[in-house]
Amino acid sequence: MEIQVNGQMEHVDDGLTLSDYLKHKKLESEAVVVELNLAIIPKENYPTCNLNDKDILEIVRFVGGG
Amino acid sequence: MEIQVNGQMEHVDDGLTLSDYLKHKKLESEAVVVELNLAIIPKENYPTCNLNDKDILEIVRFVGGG
Amino acid sequence: MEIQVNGQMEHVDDGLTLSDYLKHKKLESEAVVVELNLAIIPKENYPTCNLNDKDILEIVRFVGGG
Amino acid sequence: MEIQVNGQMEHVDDGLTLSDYLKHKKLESEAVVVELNLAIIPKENYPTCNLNDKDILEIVRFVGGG
Amino acid sequence: MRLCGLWEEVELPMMNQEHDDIFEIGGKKLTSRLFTGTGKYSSDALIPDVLVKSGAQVITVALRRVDFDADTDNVMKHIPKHVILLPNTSGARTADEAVRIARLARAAGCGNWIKIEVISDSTYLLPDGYETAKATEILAKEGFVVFPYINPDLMVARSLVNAGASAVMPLGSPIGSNRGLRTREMIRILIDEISLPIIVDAGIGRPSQACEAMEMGAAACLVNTAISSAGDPVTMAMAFGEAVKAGRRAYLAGPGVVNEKASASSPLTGFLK
Amino acid sequence: MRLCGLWEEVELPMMNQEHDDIFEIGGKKLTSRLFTGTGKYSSDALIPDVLVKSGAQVITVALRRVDFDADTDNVMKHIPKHVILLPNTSGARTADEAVRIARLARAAGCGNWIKIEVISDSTYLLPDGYETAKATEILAKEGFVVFPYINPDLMVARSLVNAGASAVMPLGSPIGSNRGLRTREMIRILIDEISLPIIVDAGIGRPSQACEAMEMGAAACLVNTAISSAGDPVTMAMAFGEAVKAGRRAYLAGPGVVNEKASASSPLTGFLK
Amino acid sequence: MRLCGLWEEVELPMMNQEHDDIFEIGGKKLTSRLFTGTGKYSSDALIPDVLVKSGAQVITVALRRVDFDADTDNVMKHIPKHVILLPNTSGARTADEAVRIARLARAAGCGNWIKIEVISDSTYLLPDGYETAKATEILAKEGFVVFPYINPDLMVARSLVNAGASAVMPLGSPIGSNRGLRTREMIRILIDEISLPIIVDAGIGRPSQACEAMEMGAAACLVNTAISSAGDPVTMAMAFGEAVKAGRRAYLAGPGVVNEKASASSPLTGFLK
Amino acid sequence: MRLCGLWEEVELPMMNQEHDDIFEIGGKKLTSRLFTGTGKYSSDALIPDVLVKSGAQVITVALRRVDFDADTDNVMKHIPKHVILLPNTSGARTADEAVRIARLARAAGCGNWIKIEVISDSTYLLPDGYETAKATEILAKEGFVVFPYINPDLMVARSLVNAGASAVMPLGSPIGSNRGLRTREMIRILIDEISLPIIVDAGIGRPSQACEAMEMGAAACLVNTAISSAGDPVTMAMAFGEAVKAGRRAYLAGPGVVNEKASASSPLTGFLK
Repeated sequence: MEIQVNGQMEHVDDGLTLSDYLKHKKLESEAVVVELNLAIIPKENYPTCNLNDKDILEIVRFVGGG
Repeated sequence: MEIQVNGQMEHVDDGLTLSDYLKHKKLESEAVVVELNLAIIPKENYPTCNLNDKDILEIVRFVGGG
Repeated sequence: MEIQVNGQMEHVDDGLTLSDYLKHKKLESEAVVVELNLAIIPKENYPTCNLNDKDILEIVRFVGGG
Repeated sequence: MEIQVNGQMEHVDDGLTLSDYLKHKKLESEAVVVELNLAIIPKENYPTCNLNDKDILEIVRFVGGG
Repeated sequence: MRLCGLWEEVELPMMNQEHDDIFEIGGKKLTSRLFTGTGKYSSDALIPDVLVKSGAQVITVALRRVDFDADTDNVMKHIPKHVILLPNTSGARTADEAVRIARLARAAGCGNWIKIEVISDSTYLLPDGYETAKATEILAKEGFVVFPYINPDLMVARSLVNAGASAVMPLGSPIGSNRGLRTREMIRILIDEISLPIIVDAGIGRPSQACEAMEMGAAACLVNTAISSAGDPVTMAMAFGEAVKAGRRAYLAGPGVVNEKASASSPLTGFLK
Repeated sequence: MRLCGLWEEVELPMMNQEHDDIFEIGGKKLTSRLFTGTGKYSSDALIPDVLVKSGAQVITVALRRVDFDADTDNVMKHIPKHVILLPNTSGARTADEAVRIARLARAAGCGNWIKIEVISDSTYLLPDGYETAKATEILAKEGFVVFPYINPDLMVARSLVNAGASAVMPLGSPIGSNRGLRTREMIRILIDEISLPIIVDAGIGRPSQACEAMEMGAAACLVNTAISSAGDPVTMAMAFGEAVKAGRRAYLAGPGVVNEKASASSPLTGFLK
Repeated sequence: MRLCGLWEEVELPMMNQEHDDIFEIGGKKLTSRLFTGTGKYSSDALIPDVLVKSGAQVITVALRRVDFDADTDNVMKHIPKHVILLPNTSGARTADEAVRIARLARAAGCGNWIKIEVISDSTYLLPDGYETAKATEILAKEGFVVFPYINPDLMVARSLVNAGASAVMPLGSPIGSNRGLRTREMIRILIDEISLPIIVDAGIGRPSQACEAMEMGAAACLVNTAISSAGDPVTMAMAFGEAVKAGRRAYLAGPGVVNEKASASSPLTGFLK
Repeated sequence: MRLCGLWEEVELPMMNQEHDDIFEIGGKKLTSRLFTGTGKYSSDALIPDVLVKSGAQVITVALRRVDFDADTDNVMKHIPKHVILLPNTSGARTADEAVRIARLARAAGCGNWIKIEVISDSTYLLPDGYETAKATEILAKEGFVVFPYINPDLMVARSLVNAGASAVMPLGSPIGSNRGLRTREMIRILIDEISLPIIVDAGIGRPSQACEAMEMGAAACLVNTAISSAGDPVTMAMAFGEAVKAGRRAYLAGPGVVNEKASASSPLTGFLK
């Protein structure tokens, strides 16, 4: 299926959970915050959150700033 | 009749025009601007503008300011 | 005899030493510096330093200053 | 003879007056001030002021300054 | 229309002969970049001389209820006909009040220029940028030539550009404080970033401060208290007229560079070497 | 005497009509309080216009050895006859050298005014107060009208009063730096404590700074680099002429008080109450 | 929660022993009035030392999209657990964008403090007061501890008080400019008129400037660029920690009066009279 | 020698632990760059706490005739033994008087440091540079460690270097005025041009001003009135101790560059792009 992640279209396997996707991207779930179709996903829901075709993901993290 | 002028209630004769009132107050119509019941009255209409009971008049002028 | 101390004329007994004078004035010799006729007197000489008529003494001390 | 002018040694004919020298240098006497052996020469004396061997001349003028 | 400048005999202000540097605004061509006011004079009779000596061509007035008990002098008597009237909306605490005052002022028939002043703070008399922008938008649509008075804030100034203001009038320091260009930094930025003329209003206390504002690139200065509160208002008015011209000229001439060290103005060769 | 101001046709400076505020010094009556210089012009031909537009009546020059190799233009050609010449002693590092230069300058026959400049520091060109005072004493005794250039120092200024100086010329910042009135604090004190005219010299970079010096009570300002290094020297000269007049006028008029808080320039009664 | 401060071994900051002057805000009791940031370090590994030496107990971070291509270091690794995180909304140009960023930041689970930054100007990075006030109102209602960053404007500050802000953060000069307290005048007025703590943010370039802000009565200072851009950031951090303490102490101690003239610190009697 | 610091119990000043930045002068190694004084205290009993809290290791005193009528407290009782005494020559109007006072001070047996103060002006208490240089030369030859107090003047400072001074002490503004670094420009030049330590003395009114002097590269600051005239002198003393350390540290750390425009401290990429 096709999902949009941080503005880029991406092809991923069907039936992927958010946890799966982050693992596949080598991102620790604790180190990021995820917005799925404009809704913030609580970290405890990552394992049960299924990704669907056309989903729009924003994956953000803290960086240096003043 | 009773009219309110610049916040003060005032008793005046019935059938008074705005021009009459200003003359009676010794104000040159050219030196002031008049708002009758929140509507600005064009100077040329002063002679024909009849005052009625409970009318609310604001009569203003320019003063020194920065 | 007459000596001048800090600008004032003063009558003192003859044969007085500087130590005697300071003791009589209740001044600890350690707490002051003394100039006798424009010459600074070392503290160790106070006991042997005889005062003579018309001597001019300046007795100074440290005070608060910036 | 040899004279020093503004720090430079210079060979000039004997019996030269200051006026001659300035004319030879194409300098208007009015436009300069001359010091001969540390003494300022009045302009009226230029024609009668003879230069001698080893004389030291300073010839100065006004320039732009703040 | 007789409500406007009534004072007849007025010689042309001495300092307005030059026409090489015209300040065009609100459809008028100004030769003076000093605006002045009519507030706080010991005697309004000083105003004609203040105008003549300063060369000012624009003057502010306020609007107030006629007071039937006090027979106050008519300030308009002292304003020459050729001078442009710039009524302010002082007294307004909201955009709506400012709009109401502006419309009454225009009804007086002395033109359509208006200085928007929306103030709810009584200690420092600092303006409300948001309400000022709202009033500006309404009045510009109604055809007014709008001069909004603001705290120097770049975003507010941008909103005024969009709202149709004819100029932006940032304060130098609080009204009547004579404290000078304390907001220099932000005025510099407004001049740098805003396409409209920047007219420094409020707080200018001495001619040198008006001169500096002009050197920075301000289009004009509005000075009232510093003149009316001076020991000799007419002489001070002339001083401000000259200072504003001087600052403008310096801006046009282009100042020399500033150096950390010295740079000789006489030849560096020693005198005799 | 032909060595002095040679330039003939000169219209009367526009800004010197008024005779209400004369600056009397060295036996002359000046109507302009701006002194200027002849240093660092891209072309000396600008000098006549600079003088006319600024209204300056006193101008400085330096004295140097004639250079036989370089056929340099004669700066005097550009100085109007009626302008007072103020030669400086630039190049002098000691009192003796300053005295020698002063005598040569006087021998030129253009009057007996002299600006004493004794400088041994080549980075900031800061003057030597002690040597300056020594030279002042010698030259004043010889009948010179002496203008000593100093770092603003009250004790040095007092010694100059005793030495017979006609004025005291403190610097605002290093020569030619255009840094402005960085020594404001000490200049304020000199004006307050010294009976002689205080003429601010050196460092003034913009008209607003000259204006401020005059507002503080300076008797005059000497400005050279800020004019000659400007993009348009003639226009900048005019700006300085106006700014100095403005500042002087403000000083005479008496500025209003400075307040910490605001003070309304329009009636504080709300508009409709 | 591991996303927050990860750095374990941290000695107690040397300068926070005193508990006589607690700054209570957002339910926390702070002993240091210096806030700092994590921006623009040559190496984020400097951050732990910066925090220890400066004594800062509050630190800002920004939120950005994960960049899958660049394997960037995790700044959180360098932030001690006990330090309070103050995420900012940099990147937001509207209230809505700021609200969205704030919610994401809170979802990270490191607390509910948020510095609101709404900026659409890219040259001077000046904030939008109106949008900032809108975001403040929404987020305060949602239980955030809101620190709005503004241009010092009294009316905007008043609207922030009503919107439920926990402090007001006026800028001293443009972000990262190191220009210091150029808005001194308006900061003084905010401190005077606003009941909330005033925390000076942006533009402070040297410890003396932070010290002055505290002497004026600011509740705290936020300093990032001046530390991270210093030659030796850790030493500069310590300097800011000391300077902020010094300024706060001076404010509490009450400075002596300023006099126009001198006032002897040694007895005025001459030495021998 | 009992005339010197008499006060026994003194804990080591908290802030002098570090030995990384020693100020060596007159054969002593100082860890604090704040000098203080004993003038104008409501009670001299505050002095020990002032010294402990500020960390100052050098303190000034004056010398005066014993007054037999007034039984005044002995200031020395309050000065800890380990503190270095810096007697001044206040009261002297000439070099000879200063030399006489210096010799008497040394005869007290508390060391050979002397602050030369030669003042004949009673309004601004401004020093006489020439007399100060003369006294410096005499006393340095006699083995004194000489700290001359001067108006910041480069030529006078150079003469002090030649005269054998151990430091140069320019004033920031008139003694006791609390006006701060009004002579900033000239102090900057002295620091730049003079090889001796520059110690800013007189006029510093607030810690931020001492901090700035140190940031500029001053070697130390002498502060008396600002501490003794504060509402709480002991707390103010601590503030000055911290501020001087902060300023010195900032000087060593090297401040970042100052920019005209902003420079983002958070990534300039928008939040979601």
